[in-house]
Amino acid sequence: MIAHIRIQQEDFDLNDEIEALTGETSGIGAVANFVGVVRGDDGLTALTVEHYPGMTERQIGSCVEEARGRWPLLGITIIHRIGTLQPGARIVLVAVAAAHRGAAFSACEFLMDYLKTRAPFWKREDCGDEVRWVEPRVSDADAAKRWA
Amino acid sequence: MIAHIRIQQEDFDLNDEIEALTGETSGIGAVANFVGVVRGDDGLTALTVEHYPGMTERQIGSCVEEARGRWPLLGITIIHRIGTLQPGARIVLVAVAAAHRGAAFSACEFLMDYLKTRAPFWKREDCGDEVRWVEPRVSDADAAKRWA
Amino acid sequence: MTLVYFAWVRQKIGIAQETFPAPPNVKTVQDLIDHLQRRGGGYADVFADPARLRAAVNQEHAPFDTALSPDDEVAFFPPVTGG
Amino acid sequence: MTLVYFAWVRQKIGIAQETFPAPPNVKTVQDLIDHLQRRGGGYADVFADPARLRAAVNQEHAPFDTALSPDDEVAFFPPVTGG
Repeated sequence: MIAHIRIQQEDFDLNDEIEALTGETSGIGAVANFVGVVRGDDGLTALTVEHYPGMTERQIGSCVEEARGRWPLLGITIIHRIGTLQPGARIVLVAVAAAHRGAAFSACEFLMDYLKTRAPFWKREDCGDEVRWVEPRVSDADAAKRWA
Repeated sequence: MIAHIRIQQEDFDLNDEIEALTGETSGIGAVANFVGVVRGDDGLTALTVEHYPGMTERQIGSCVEEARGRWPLLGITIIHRIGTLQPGARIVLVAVAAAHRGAAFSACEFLMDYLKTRAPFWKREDCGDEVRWVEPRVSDADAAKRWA
Repeated sequence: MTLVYFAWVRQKIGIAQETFPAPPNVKTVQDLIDHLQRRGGGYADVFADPARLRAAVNQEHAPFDTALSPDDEVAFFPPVTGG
Repeated sequence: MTLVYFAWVRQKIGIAQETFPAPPNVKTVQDLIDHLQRRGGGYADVFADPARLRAAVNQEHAPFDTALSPDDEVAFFPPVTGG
């Protein structure tokens, strides 16, 4: 199983990413994807994503290994954008390929929950002149606990 | 909430579909997608999808209504291809937009489970000279029962 | 009454659609199944084992005890396999 | 020892990274927190309430009782908010 992990400023092309995943193996019947989008509510004007280079790839890599041990997966692509993003911009892609949809859906949710609570990213919100660091959501910690 | 339902022979463009979904509302933070792919195992050379025009749209429409009643959703796109498809081709897209990922993931899985067991599509497989109609999977019926 | 057939049901019967002037004793989907089976040929083959079939009345999934009216559109097909 | 800071921890301290020759009494992450807090200024502010902080040692999440070695890379940051 091939895992693609990328941390980048640029946007991603969903068609290309899904084709890259499904072109690799003939047994793929299901691709579950999650696309995170910068919400434009609460007067947000820009969102800046910072990360810990090295640790990010290591933590995402260990989430991927854990997912592979739990479900019969045929491919994983994780892309997380960094830098300054506008409302409506795509911020993260988690795509999981498998023979059947049950494994693909479960692993995609698992990876998002683990990414949210383990990968060292931090978001700073600009709302006009005000700047604030995003606080973690309790619901994200609860979501990750489901898999323990 | 806008729901896009299309039954078509042509392939779909994932970027366009996700942009159409997320461009409509500013509060969207999560898009869960499912892409079904024609599996090329078991010597399959072609898959032909037949449907019941009219009933298909009606049944998918009622699945969408049920999903809207269960989760706070901001947009749904369902595209199902018909006609003859090659192994590796994309056959179905279910994309669900919401403020947060929990609702988007659950509704996407729900819609796939209901689509599989309620929408009047039938698949015929060509494996060289042999032609066979696909039998329903018991696991699909079980998956749909989770939501009852 | 309009009858429509899909997948291997259509293939065995040999037509996709037909107009059916229902006799008075055909009051439910099950009555219709029994009636069609007596036609013989592809009909006998298709309707010999109704457990393999599903029905819809006016484009809604319908159990076999569903009552029928003269203007109904009744469909017979195998369990669905889309998605 | 290399110390690295992220998000508001980095902003308050004013630097992203520094080399730190750990004194012998700094044996755990908690010892390091206590030591840095005594530096005053931005450090005092950041390390006054360790419950708001998380730590990593050599790029793995680390509880505050984790033992430290002279060559370790130790990071301090708020709870992560990616995805």
